[in-house]
Amino acid sequence: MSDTATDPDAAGAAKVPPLVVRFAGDSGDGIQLAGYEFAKSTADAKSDFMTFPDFPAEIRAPIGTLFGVSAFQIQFGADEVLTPGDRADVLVAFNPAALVTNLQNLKSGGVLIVDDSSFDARGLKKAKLETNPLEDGTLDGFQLITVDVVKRTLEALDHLGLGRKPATRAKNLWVLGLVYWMFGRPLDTTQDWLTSKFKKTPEVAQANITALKAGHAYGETLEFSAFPTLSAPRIAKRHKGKSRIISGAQAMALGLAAVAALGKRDIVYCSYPITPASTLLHALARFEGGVRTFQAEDEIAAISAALGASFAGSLGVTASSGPGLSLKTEAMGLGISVELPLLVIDVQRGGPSTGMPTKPEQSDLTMAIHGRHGEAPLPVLAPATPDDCFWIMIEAARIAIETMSPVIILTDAYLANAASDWELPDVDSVPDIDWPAVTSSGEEFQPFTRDPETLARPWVAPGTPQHAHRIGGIEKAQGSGHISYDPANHQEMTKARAEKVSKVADRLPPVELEDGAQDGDILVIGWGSTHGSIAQAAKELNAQGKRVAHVHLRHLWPLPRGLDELIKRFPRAVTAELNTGQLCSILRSEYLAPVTCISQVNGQPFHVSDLKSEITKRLEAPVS
Amino acid sequence: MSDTATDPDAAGAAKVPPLVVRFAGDSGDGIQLAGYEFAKSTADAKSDFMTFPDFPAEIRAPIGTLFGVSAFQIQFGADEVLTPGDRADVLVAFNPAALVTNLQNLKSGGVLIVDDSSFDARGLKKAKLETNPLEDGTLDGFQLITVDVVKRTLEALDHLGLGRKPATRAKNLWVLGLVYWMFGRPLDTTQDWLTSKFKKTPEVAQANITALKAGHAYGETLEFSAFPTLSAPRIAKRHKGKSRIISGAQAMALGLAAVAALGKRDIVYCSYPITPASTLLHALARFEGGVRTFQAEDEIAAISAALGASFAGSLGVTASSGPGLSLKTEAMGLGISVELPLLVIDVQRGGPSTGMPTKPEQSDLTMAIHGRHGEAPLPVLAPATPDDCFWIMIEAARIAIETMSPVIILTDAYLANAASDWELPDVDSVPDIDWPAVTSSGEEFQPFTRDPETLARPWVAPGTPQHAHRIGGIEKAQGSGHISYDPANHQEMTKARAEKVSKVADRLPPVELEDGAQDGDILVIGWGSTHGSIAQAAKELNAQGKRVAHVHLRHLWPLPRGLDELIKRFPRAVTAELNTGQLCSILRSEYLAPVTCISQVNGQPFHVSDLKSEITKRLEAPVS
Amino acid sequence: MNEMPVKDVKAFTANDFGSDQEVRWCPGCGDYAILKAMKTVLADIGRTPDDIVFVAGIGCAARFPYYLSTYGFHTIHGRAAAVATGVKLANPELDVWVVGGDGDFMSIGGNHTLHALRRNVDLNLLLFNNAIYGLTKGQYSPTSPVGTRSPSTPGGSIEQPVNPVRFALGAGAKFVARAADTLQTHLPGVLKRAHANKGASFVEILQNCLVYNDGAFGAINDRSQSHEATVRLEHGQPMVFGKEEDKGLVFDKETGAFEVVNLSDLASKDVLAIHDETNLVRAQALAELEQPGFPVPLGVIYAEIAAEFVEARGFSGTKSKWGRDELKALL
Amino acid sequence: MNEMPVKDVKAFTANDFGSDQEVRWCPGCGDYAILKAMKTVLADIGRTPDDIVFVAGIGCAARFPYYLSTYGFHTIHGRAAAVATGVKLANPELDVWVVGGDGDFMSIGGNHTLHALRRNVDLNLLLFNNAIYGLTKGQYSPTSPVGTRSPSTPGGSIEQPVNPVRFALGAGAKFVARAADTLQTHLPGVLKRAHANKGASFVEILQNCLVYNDGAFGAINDRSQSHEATVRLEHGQPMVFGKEEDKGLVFDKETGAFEVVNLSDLASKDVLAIHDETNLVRAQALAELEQPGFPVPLGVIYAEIAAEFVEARGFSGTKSKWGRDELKALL
Ligand SMILES: Cc1ncc(C[n+]2csc(CCOP(=O)(O)OP(=O)(O)O)c2C)c(N)n1
Ligand SMILES: Cc1ncc(C[n+]2csc(CCOP(=O)(O)OP(=O)(O)O)c2C)c(N)n1
Ligand code: SF4
Ligand code: SF4
Ligand SMILES: [Mg+2]
Ligand SMILES: [Mg+2]
Repeated sequence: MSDTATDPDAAGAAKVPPLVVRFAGDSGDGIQLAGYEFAKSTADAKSDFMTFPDFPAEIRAPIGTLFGVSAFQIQFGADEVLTPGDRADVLVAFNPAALVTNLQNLKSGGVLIVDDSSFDARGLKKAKLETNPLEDGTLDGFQLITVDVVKRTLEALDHLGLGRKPATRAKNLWVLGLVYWMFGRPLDTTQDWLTSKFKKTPEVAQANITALKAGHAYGETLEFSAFPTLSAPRIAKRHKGKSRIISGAQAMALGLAAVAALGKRDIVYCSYPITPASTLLHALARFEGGVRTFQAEDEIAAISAALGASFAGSLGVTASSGPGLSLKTEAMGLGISVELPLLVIDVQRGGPSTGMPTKPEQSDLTMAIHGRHGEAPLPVLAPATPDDCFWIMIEAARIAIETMSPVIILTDAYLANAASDWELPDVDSVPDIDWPAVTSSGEEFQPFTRDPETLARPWVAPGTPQHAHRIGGIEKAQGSGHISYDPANHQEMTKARAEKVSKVADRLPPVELEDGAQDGDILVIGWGSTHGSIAQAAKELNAQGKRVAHVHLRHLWPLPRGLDELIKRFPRAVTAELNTGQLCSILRSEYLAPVTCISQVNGQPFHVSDLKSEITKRLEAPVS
Repeated sequence: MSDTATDPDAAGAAKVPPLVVRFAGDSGDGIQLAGYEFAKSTADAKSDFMTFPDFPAEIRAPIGTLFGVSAFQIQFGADEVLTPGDRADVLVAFNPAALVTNLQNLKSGGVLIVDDSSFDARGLKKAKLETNPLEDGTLDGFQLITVDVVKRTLEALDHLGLGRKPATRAKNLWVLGLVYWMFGRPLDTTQDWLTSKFKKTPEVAQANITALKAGHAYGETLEFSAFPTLSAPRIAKRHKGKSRIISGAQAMALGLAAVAALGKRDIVYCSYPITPASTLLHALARFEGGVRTFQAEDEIAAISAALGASFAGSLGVTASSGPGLSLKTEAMGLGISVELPLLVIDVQRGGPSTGMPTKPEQSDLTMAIHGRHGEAPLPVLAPATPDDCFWIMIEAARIAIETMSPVIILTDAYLANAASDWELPDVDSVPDIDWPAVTSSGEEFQPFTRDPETLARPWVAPGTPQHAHRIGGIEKAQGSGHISYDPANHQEMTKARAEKVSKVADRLPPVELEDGAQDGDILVIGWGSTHGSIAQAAKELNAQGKRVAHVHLRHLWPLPRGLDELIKRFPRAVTAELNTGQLCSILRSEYLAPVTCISQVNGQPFHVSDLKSEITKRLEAPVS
Repeated sequence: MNEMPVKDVKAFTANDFGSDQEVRWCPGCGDYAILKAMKTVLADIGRTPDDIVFVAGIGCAARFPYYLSTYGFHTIHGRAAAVATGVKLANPELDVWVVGGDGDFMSIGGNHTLHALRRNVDLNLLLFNNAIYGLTKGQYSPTSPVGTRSPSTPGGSIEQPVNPVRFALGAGAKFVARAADTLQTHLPGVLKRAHANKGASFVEILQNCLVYNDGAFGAINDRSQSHEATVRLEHGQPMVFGKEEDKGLVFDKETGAFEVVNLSDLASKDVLAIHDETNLVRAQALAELEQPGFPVPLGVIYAEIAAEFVEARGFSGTKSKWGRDELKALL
Repeated sequence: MNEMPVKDVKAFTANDFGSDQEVRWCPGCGDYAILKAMKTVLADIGRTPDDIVFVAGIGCAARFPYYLSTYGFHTIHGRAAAVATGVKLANPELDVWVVGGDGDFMSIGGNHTLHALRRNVDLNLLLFNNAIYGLTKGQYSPTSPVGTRSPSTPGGSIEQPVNPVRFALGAGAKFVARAADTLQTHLPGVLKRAHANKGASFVEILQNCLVYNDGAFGAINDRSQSHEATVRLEHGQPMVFGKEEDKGLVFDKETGAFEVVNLSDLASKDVLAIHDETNLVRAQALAELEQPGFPVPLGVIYAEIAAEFVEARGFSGTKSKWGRDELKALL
């Protein structure tokens, strides 16, 4: 039984609960490939799902070590699936190290498939085990299936005469075959994919397909009580149109391509590699148009070049993670001072300093809002889901151009890598992104006159006749933009820069609660990647008869209109954040509302179960 | 009459009100020298005083231009003088540009001494004047004295046969002589100084002394009603011991020398030049011991080298202004992660970006507290007065070493340059700064074990036998310091780093109100360089029968214990800040108290008169 | 920028390139001379101010863009080369100049200088080397000679300075030249050569800071003595110098270094070194020539034709080939 | 540090320099070979691990300090040279090594490399050049040759790479050497020379990244073919190479460049170029030799004795000459 949907009968939840499957093995074992194929077959089975890869921090750690373990988790079901799941119903462990590090992710009573081929003295030692967990009672509470996968794979492929090493490499497909059998999935999609992928080496295709089938056939020999629950169909109620499996990073890349397409102007993407932001650079570098990528010598050069591109009339975009965001601080201030559009993407990871590069955290929020010298406000956005990663790029570009301001977009290591089945957007229904028109007044051009409504200054690129002008980071006079140390002017410009950003909120729809409870005993306030966990927790608690409302902020600065009143409508308000309470402290300051925080800073996304118990605790506490 | 002490008779204020004198002229006119000599003579006259230079932003602007004007202001009196004064009782203007840009700084009815030698067509044009202010009625409300100083100086020096140019150069001393006469000051201190300064060129000494005397003699020929008020003795009630005139920057330099002396270890000061922080580097570079200065290739190298020095067992210190602080962001995060002591001095100036390099502002506070990626807390201090600039360096060093943390010290362009008569500290009464002792336990050294009281880790420098260890910016295990991605450990370390900083407040005396009202209708909360203006405003308002209390925070993070209760004791609390309300927003968030803000962001220190009227306005508003 | 006014194709004079801003350099600063030469060069180049961009960091030198009627971007200290690279990426058709001091280009901005040079981005990089930090009131800089007394080195500096020409060659620059502020008959020619080069053109301009480092380049930029202290390089020509053209350089074949000779001592001028601006090793040897002892080489020291960065990427204009159809295909 | 345990003066073996941390490099990575050579060298140098400091930035190479039993500081990307400069300023008596990859030293950290070299700070700077960003999964780096296919350059890179040896010479380095990871009979000697030099010693170590750039240096660090692809420089010795020592380099006196000759074609070995490690211009010419066409020079390419930065400042130890009396005098 999944603990992400404790009572499947309540409040319209599906009769068949969602399931969580986790694959774990050595980085060289092909775990991510098996996981991705399983996700594709899940899409074919019309279930809703979400996946999350859990890479090791090391490039290619020695085989069998604890820090070389790679994992992949998927949750799928008939109801909308919002997270990759807390703990797994089924765990597949390819070696002792994978078993040790992943057992905590398996529900008690869950199904555990173990390849026991490396549970010898050497394998146990590498995993720092003194005794063999297959024998010492560690696994007593689970439904254990052990198979010597290596041996079985070799047997199955014996007739192909491949040699031990290449044959062993097919073991992930053997396991996938077994898992497919377990969930009643057909083999054809994976088979077709193998055939086309190894077109040039048909013997490899053959070997992998043989292994897949052998694993599947092996399943028939097993007797196991849980199988009917596993294989029950979970057909999603939401019908999706044309779709593809997409991660947050891929969605962002496509969103940037959309900005170029809708604006009919190449964007200039300048970045320096850093985990977990690099995947975005990699995705963009493959596009053949729309985005001009530039791998700079460092993050300062990256943002500087992006700002130069914006000055020259293209939208400059730069991305990094925490250490890089810190380095971009000074140049962001320049962007604010010269009032040019710019997108700064921060894929957050565990901090401070180098911290935990592959782990998600939401601890760059106050830095994004306040982390520049001088009075230097800018809009800050955060996408909530992989899907939203696409849309937020378009929105951020519009805001940057309309406001003539750098905009920060905060995502994180979880959202960048989490993937789900994405319904392709209807591109034709999305309005153009307009580059502002330049009209010559005949008089000397004044680069710092402001649009009375947005307070934005005009954006005029070099090459435009009769508009040559000069901008810079020294304080400048309203209107002419000439250097000015005049006290009253500085006061006025400081105010204009703040108001301009604040006015972004006027153009946004007022804040709304998420689906579900529209009033209640507590308001849970989230932002960014925690959307799925909080929504799921709220849903499950409400199904239990609790009264939990959820608001999820996509706009962190300026805060959306109506939030103050919304918060004050509830007897309790609590943020749920993967930091020590950064949004919480901002809300308290802005609204003087006694908001508290459910905080977690352990490099992991929220478990729905933990959130539920934390929210329940708050509900039980008296209203302050 | 000085408007900084409207009612001298009330509440024990001195009978003779303090006076404000301002010198203004071209950068080449020797204004700062004249001002400094006047300050020395003021010290000799046993008055209390404070001075402030107002340099142009340009190096050496063309003569006579508006942006080439340099000014120097001094306030002195019998009572404690807390600011250089709002507006002047006496203004000396050396040319049209100086007159135009400084007239706003003269009180209505004030004494105005103008050198009219360059009020010709050329001079007026350079000052962008259409008509001559000496003739067009602009100066009607003032007590005007015009003298052709150049002509008079040349006449006086004629017999020395120096040539026109060198002779003209003595005009500042001619004016100083006149001013000395006006205030009944003897000439001898300046005369002695000139003699010794120009020992090698006695003819120059002679010329200057002659000019000084000639100006003084010229005074005798004037008849002027205000003189008795000007020359009345203003002997300070506070008796000062041995003293010297010192600016905030000089006090900081001496404070750092004291850290070396008290710790018996050289400190390593690494910096990259930037206005207004460079003066600190210049002062330190002149010391012959105690401080090892290093001019790095940029701010990132500067803080990195300082951190390297701290790793190697010296206290690393780095200083900059806003743009440099922004660049140091990433390395500060490293300092926090590896838990090494480090002093980071930020001499704030107008922002954002390059902003207004020579103008004070307090707009880096939220950045100092929150401006790093990840959860990266550190202590933040701010000195309140030039005097305090000395003491805060010693305190910051103690905190950094006791806490094993980088510490930010926020000063600003005003405090760095403002000078006053400083009573020399009794060095013997200051305790040593102890470098922590290393004791070998015999077991493997654990660099991340924590002192149970302070939570600080041990500081062991390379070169210490049997303690070799490795540190780094990746998350590390409590105790061993080995790389660790363990979720529970990250949570625990994040907490420890925050608690360690928070515990600094436990070791500090609880917060106290400034002298004056201990309860009242409003609490004014200040921090940093605004101390003098706020204290003076409160004093004057209280003298008028208002009930205004003042608390001035030297510790911005962690906030001092007792502040919450203190704020809540008053019906109204308001911060007064040279930013848009940064401390205010922090207090609101921390205490959920409805603190509001008197904000000024115009690149100028607060005028006492403005503060008074703002506070009065708040007092008249109903309590929320 | 939908409604673009029609481009004005009239010829521009040097004066047309002046802006209305008050010049804030100290009277007598070498920067004025460079500004003058630049205006002449811009007029000669024949592009409208609308297509020209000056990007600068922070420093006295970096105020340059304000004093020209072209597009200008006064950025932050040290980052001008990186900003300018972005300008070029967005719109390769612009004519982009980068101006900075020795602090801007060689201290805080050294890395961006390195990478712009090695990538061979089509920028004209003008280093105004006054061997001092002017704007921050006179601290020694990475090009200050050992022994420089300054507010941060009251006892004299002890650091080996960087030689900008040697550095640029080390960075893989394809065009390296040197000139001096006051030599108005020489400087414009060098700037024009730099402009003509497609790729990163690095020009060190020796510039006198009257206030903090007066006379740092001695006779070099003193017009009356300059010919004794410098050798003006011309590709394919023998290296001759002196007011009377009475001295020359020969190449020592054993050590690979240059030597000074008196022409009157020579049997034949054929032994004089011939300047070959395409020879890197010779250019590196020229970079080592310093006063006193050697004339300082001015002119184009090294020039090699190589692929330009933005062109090699295949970018042009600002418009996108990309539209809704391409987006749909991608999705 | 009041109670210092007494220093242990026993001789240390290579093994004593290993730490207890699990090595997290990919099996087969060239970094293992460098680590091995380093342990031998440290044992030979004869200082205790207590007086030795390894400072590194971020990258695969930069993990180095964790695997040694000396003091170590794993800092942030690109800043190791600056941190190490601070270490030396605080305590000049320490033996300080700086380790980083080509991204760390030449991309983000290029400026600090430049300034540490020109200042001649007594650091041993070891650049592990694998011509790729290893830790971030294989993007091209500033030393990757044109055409490198990587996740950020799927169509092949177009940037001119920087040549670290040429760069270091351009930066004014006083000690420049090159070695390769697997050449265990050669690498330790180079490291020892670097250590012996008082000042900034720059060593480029060609290092194979098995995972993202396998074989980038071709025959150079393939032990069986290395002698054909490299020339091992020895001061005062003729430049001879080849497994059979059958090839050599001569110096072309007209162009200033090197040429390869077969020894069998020579009348006398006297025409062979003699390596003079004190000759900068020759060192610059050596920096230009690349495969194919030329053997890659390994060994000490340039070495000049020059004032060391911290020593020239007159600093020593950590203790202050400063005390309460001096403070009182100052006040
Ligand atoms: C990040 C940053 N650091 C430092 C400064 C201060 N600063 C401004 S210009 C300058 C150096 C000026 O020297 P140079 O580049 O040689 O130009 P010059 O004034 O001599 O023409 C410095 C250190 C700054 N503005 N920003
Ligand atoms: C400020 C910052 N930017 C980027 C990164 C990501 N990053 C870590 S190592 C590295 C480059 C690795 O390449 P290299 O220095 O050549 O070392 P290698 O891994 O190849 O040994 C990068 C870009 C970072 N950690 N910090
Ligand atoms: S300080 Fe020097 S470089 Fe700057 S403007 Fe003045 S003379 Fe020129
Ligand atoms: S990625 Fe390359 S450089 Fe890094 S450890 Fe693996 S093989 Fe070595
Ligand atoms: Mg300079
Ligand atoms: Mg590398």
